[in-house]
Amino acid sequence: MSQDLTPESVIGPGQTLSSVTDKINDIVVKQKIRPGWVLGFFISFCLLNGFFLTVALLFKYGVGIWGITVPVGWGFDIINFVWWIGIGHAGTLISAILLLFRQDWRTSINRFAEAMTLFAVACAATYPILHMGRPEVGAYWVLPYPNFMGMWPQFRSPLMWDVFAISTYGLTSLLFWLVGLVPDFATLRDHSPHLWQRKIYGICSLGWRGSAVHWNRYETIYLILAGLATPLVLSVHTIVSFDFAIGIVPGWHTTIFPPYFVAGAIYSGFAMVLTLMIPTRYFFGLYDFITPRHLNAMAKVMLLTGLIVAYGYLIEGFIGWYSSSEYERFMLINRFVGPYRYFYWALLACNVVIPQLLWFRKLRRNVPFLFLISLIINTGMWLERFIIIVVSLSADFLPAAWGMYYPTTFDWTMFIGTIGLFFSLLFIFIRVLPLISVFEMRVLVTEEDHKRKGKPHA
Amino acid sequence: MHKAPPENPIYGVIAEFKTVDELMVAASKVNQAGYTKTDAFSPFPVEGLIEALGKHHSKIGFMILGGGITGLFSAFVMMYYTSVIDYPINIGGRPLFSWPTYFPIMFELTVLLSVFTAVFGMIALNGLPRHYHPLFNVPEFLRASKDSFFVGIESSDPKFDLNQTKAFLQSLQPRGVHEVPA
Amino acid sequence: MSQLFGRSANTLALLTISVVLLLGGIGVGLAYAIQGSSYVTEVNTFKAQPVPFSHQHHVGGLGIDCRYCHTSVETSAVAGVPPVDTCMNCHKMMWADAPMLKPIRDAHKTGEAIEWNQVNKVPEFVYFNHSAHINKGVSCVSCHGQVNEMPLMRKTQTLYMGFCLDCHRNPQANLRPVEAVTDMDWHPDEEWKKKDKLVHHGIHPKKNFEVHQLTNCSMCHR
Amino acid sequence: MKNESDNKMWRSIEEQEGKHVPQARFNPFNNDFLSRREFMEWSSGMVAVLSASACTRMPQQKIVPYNKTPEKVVPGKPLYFATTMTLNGRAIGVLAESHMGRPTKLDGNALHPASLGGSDAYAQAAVLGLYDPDRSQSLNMAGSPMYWENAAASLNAIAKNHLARRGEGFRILTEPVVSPSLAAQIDAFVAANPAAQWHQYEPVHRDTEREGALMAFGEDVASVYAFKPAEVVVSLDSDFLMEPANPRYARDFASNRTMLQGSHGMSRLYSAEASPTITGAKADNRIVARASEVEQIAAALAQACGVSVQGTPSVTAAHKKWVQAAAEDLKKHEGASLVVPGRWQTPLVHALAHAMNARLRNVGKTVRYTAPVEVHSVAQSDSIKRLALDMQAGKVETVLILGGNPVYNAPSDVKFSESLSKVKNRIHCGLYVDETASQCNYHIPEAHFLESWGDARAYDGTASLIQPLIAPLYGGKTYSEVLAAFSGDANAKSYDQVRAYWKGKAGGDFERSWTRWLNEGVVEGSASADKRVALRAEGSWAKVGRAPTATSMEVIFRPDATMFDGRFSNNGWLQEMPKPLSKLTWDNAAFVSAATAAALGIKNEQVIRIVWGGKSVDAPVWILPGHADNSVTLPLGYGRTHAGRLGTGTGFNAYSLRPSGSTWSFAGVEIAKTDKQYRLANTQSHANMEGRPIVRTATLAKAQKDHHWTHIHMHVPERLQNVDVGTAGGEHAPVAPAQYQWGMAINLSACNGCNSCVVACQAENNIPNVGKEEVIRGREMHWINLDRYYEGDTANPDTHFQPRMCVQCETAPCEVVCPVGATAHDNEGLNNMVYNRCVGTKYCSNNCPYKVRHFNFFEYTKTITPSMKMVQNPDVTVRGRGVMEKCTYCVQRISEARITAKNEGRKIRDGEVKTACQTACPSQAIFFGDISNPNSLVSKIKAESHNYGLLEELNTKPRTTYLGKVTNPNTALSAEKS
Repeated sequence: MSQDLTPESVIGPGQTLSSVTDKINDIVVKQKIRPGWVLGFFISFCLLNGFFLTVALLFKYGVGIWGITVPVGWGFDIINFVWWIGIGHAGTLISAILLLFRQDWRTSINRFAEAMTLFAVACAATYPILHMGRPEVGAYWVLPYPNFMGMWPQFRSPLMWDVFAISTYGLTSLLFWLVGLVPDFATLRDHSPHLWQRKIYGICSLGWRGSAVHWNRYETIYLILAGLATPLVLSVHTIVSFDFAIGIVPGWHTTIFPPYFVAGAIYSGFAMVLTLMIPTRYFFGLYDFITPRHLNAMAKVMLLTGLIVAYGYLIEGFIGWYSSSEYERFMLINRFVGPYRYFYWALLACNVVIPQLLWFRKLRRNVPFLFLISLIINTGMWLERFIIIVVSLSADFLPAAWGMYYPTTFDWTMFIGTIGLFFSLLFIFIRVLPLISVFEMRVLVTEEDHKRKGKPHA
Repeated sequence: MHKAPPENPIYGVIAEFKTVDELMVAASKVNQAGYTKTDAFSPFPVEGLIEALGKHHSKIGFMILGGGITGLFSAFVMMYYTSVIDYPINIGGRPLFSWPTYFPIMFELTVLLSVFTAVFGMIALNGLPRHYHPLFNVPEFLRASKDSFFVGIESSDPKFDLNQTKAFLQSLQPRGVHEVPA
Repeated sequence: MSQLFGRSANTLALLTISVVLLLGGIGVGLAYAIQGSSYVTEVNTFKAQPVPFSHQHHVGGLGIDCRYCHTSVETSAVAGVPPVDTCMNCHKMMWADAPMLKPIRDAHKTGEAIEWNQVNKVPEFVYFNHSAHINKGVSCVSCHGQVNEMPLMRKTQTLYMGFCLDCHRNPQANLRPVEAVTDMDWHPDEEWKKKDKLVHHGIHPKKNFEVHQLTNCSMCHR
Repeated sequence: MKNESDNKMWRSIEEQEGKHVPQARFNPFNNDFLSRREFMEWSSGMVAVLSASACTRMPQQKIVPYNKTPEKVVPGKPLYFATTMTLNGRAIGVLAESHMGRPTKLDGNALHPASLGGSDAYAQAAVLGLYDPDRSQSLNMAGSPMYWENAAASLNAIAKNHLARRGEGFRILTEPVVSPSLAAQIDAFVAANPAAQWHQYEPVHRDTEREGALMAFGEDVASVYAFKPAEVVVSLDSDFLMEPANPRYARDFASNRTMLQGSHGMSRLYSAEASPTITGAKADNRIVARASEVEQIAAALAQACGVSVQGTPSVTAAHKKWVQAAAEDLKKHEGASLVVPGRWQTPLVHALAHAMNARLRNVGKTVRYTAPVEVHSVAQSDSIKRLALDMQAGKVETVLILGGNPVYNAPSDVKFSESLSKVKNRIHCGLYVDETASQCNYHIPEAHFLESWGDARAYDGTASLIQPLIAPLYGGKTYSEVLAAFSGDANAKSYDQVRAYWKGKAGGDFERSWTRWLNEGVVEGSASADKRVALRAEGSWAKVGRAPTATSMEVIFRPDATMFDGRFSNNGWLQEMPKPLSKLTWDNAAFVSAATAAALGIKNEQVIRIVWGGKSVDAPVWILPGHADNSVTLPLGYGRTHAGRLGTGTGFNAYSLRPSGSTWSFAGVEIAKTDKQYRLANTQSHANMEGRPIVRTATLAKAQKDHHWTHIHMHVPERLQNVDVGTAGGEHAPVAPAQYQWGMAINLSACNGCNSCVVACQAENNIPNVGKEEVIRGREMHWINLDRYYEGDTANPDTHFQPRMCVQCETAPCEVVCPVGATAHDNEGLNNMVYNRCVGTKYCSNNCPYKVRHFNFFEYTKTITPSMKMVQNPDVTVRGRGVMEKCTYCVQRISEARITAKNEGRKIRDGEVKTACQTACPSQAIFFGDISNPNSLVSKIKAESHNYGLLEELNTKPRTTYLGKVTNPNTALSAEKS
């Protein structure tokens, strides 16, 4: 059992069923809106409007407002898409895979992580549509519905796989999340101070009443969902990596991509969870629920996935040389000394060198440091996608066709805009939903106090 | 604790307990006593409670399997029909039936339909949404979603007799016993 | 009394769910219905014309051959809408002062062209070639319908891509002897029914292909 | 990085403020940045867009039939007419394609000697000029618009007034006239007004040729070269491959260097030049010599060939070796060799060339002499100078300027515009209200040659008729009609004028021959007869002057590769056409060698100031490998102030420095650095092949030894190494062979990078222009990228050209990745691109190893004016915003041919389908046809042992293959040439 592995507990001492319930629910139903929250929400909302403005321009003038060109047909759009999807992996991973591994420390962070996943996927999902030259038709021509043209999508294209992978992933995460919320809605229904709150949460709770029979079905499907989500989460980034691995471009066409993309996704995902978790923990004083052990565990996961990613870079280099294909070799040299070299060096620093500090237990305990390093890793992972997409395309087979890619203002506003979208959703979430799964905390509390009483669990 | 006039129809009787362990004991007692139309209510899932009540595990797993298989085959049929039968086109000199490229979507649809059956199956089998329920008539029942545990016996149970049943439940040293008006 | 919702709430909830699902279904159905409706396809909708020209009268009644007016149909991509001269060939003498034909006469005097409202049209990115079809025994009727029964010209087919594909996938049904293409009421005789029309017209039979050349993109799109 | 690009973006917005969008200068932010209403429109409108596109109603359209069908017109079928285009005192016969009465495409007339079917970029682009919305559209007299009748009347009045004084004070200024009928008319006019004078001027003149001929023969003759029989050609700073209106030379030159179908030998070209040209690029042994050194080299060569030249030419050691080798080669091939002097060189060089050709017994074999093609050839620099002086002196009361733009392009020292202002009646007839027109008080819009009747002589004197394909769009008049108006005949039609002239000339049945001439586009038997000329004793003229000082900076003037002398300034197709060597668009630049740039410490795009004799011009630098040191080339034809929306403000005006004396180059200019930068739009950033087998080259010797020299074994699995062309698709190809399998072969030995195919493709396929800003972003749309690679040292590198368009891979990587199947194969092996299905993911472009797909990042066509729409090819879809496009082997032509063939119940004949690029190519480098038929020409070509597929190691199985480039350098020299 996990609690034997580490002496520390996943929940602070002296918490009872009612105390956890109140502590978590009060954030939503009792606490006054803090100026900090208002400020944060306001900023993210402004950024969000920057996103809308860019999209308006995009529809008016076309994708030409971006820096993309021939040969570099994909730029920030796809970079951000992959980046967000990657971030969107941690949630499901934490709630599903760790559930299967019976990692009880997941309990206090899975709700939050799942929410983060959803919002990240929402951000990612905007790009596959908006990056098209003709989104007004592309948005539905990629769906296999019988039409008057007698035309169908072309299922050999990785982009079609994306369509299905992303939508499946989005829907699954959403349902997974909602199912987890139902019992907590019931709690809010029964214990909110105001009638209107109770009414609203009441509707959402679907009339959940904690019947043993219901709980039994609930548990069953929750476990099955976890079982399904686990291969799903691995498949999604595998398929995203196919967008490149299926391609013929040197720097794309490689078999290491699926594992290395998945690892990268988890890497960035956990980094993002930390980036968000640490401030939240601080602002809402959730020290008892998000204990040093959580941070430590997440740091370890990052260290591991980081090493896998580093291995990915290594193999890329090795195969590039071993293939003895001059195009592959040139691609490598171009990364190291080409026009975009600084980005590549920065990438190595952010993703490979600096994270090695996580080997030190002391630093893993150092919260500000963890926060900093999580930011660094997020940047690094973004750079990785930049290198893979832009640098590979900018110099491929025929030198006469080579060209540089320069992002424009609108590439940036679009990118920052999605960050705005992400945080706007997150701030709303923090205010209206319990950001820790209450009923699972109750399980934890009972287990804890069984442990204290030394009684075996019934 | 108020007393409902006997002529009023009754949904059942519930007894409230402080801890999981008490609940478990009570549940098995109720089961031994031969009550069948019983149920227990807790603020979080309790392992073994269902067995204690003498009820069976849910069979929803098979439905989900069915959903998954449907997804798998519908995906294959869709792709085969569109790209081989309905409108065959020469795409980059690749075979019309490029089965390896089918796998990703087949997998995704399998998962998707399984998830749908799982979630909506669970909701449906649990008879949700059910915003009105007699149990909510009992003010104390609110604690069921926080820190209290209940065992309930419905009036439709053949062995049910208001006074006897209440007495029986009292014998389990609950925090309290409440009638649930229908 | 701690009930948040009345007894009706349960039925209401189920009702809401089913209504939402129903509306979704209706929405999709509606989209198809509209796209297939004559409002969009303009099938069988009449259009006002400067002169109410009646194919029924000229083709059905007088038995004038299509090619008398649509001269380039056998040689060119476009069938060609006749110039005023063609009308005047006959209408110099007959109905020479019918008020209905005034626009024609005016046009003939002034040299101003007449603006007809187009009835059968494919989008500009579709390159339909009349001569190719006429010379391979595809009748006018297949796309334009029984014009000999049309007092005013109207569309009889959607002319959607789906419509074209149906025939391009299996032309047999729409093939005739070349000399019969403009025959409005031609009926296949026994021996023609038996014949393999594709071979007869030297269209490469489908069995030779996994992909039928007639369904290639480049057949219609450039 | 980011900032830079942002500046670009914002800059372009500011540029556009309050300005009308030029039709081909595309800029999306044409009006306000984003108004409130637009914001609403677009942010809320997406749903509407979606639902709208879900069920779309087609707009009601009108059918407007002819009232009376014109004869021969079959609706939907194009007609072809033979006519003639004139450029730089030469005529080229063209075949114009006309759709329902509007010409859409020009191609060479196979029956015309100057073309034989080929054409140059200028001819290809000329049709766009016809529809140019900036053409002069109103007849203008003393600043107010006017009807032709009244105008004619006042012109007549002026003429009468002069006639009274025998034409005193009346001057006519034309460009060299090659129209016999017009010349006759002018002569008649001058005869009637003996005191009137006729001046001729054109900035790209042939004065040096003329003087050279006078020097050598004592009379002016035109040299007509025959490159077919020439085994050894020495070019003394000549660019005969780019001879205006004469692609025939390129064709003949290429014809004995094909290395195809059993011809295993090839001619050898020696070239000595200062400013790189495509001729130099094709040379087997090229030396870089400063413009002033060429004369010395010519003298040395002449001496070596046995011409007695006085004085000792000073030639560098390296040049001496070249001279020796060339001389020996020339002598070895007496009668089959040729020395071609460049018109940029001194009369002496021309004279020496004549002498050498005479000594080498080439006259009558590889070169023949005829009477000058232009009527009354004159020394044009003097002619314009005299006119200017007379105007200055007030001797001129009326000047009639028929074409040309002297105010813009007259030599800088004659002060033309200043003198012009002293003239009372300044009458101008031209296509545009240009610099000259805007300084004249009378302007008459000229009829474009596609709108007018006329005639003109080709390089060999062959006359051909000009017939209109469309009535003048803007009521333009031809020169002869204007002249007629002077003599009081306002309603004269040049048709009658031309007919009358030729009626006199024609023997026998005039009507019959007239129709034949019109049909064939050539007046047969009109080629000028050979002229017997005797070489004057060398003693009298062959003296070589002193050697120039190697250190003083030389300036070189050349007609621009796309703008020529500036007359094409407002032609979008030519503006955006990358220049053959520099690959620049939309601007000219000061070309210098790398060494000189280093010495001066200047970089690309840095603005320098070239100062000479109190005048100066600022120009951005562009380093051109193979350029002579201590020299700077200033291309003419830019920096116009009244060109139109496109031309005005592009580049710098080199005429402002150009004197009338030494018009092509002179030493002693100062170059001052400035700290200004000027952004140039270059279409190819990387010229190094990185050692990849892209353009595969071999010397003739090697090619003869090893026939499979192009087959480079790369690391490819055995299974993938054979390119089994002919069956569309890979091993599992789902297609049985169709009736035809289309394929293309491009002979790199023949291609000279002249760009004709690029424009031809643009004209045929409605390819939009994108404008300078977009080109800088790398978004040019040309379906043919004419790649230019350098090999060897930058001082004098080998230059390779490679036309790169979609190679129609049989296992196309682009098709597999398209999510909506917008690009797919058809049974005849074409890689179809269905524009209306494309949703614009750009994945296909990313996955295309050849990068031949081009994307409509904006609605590029929205800037096309109504008149420009008329030039579009009705057989090709006009692409909208957000769709990918690429070469389709001119599928519209294939379809037409297939349908015609089917209707006639036969197969498509070999050679019946020609792609636009193939037709246009002057050197016949492109072959196209059915590769499933072993007897088709293209199959035979592809069977050549040195046929190879670009990037074939990727197993893309390209349908377009290349034939390796063979050069024939002199082994004696190739040693020290890297």
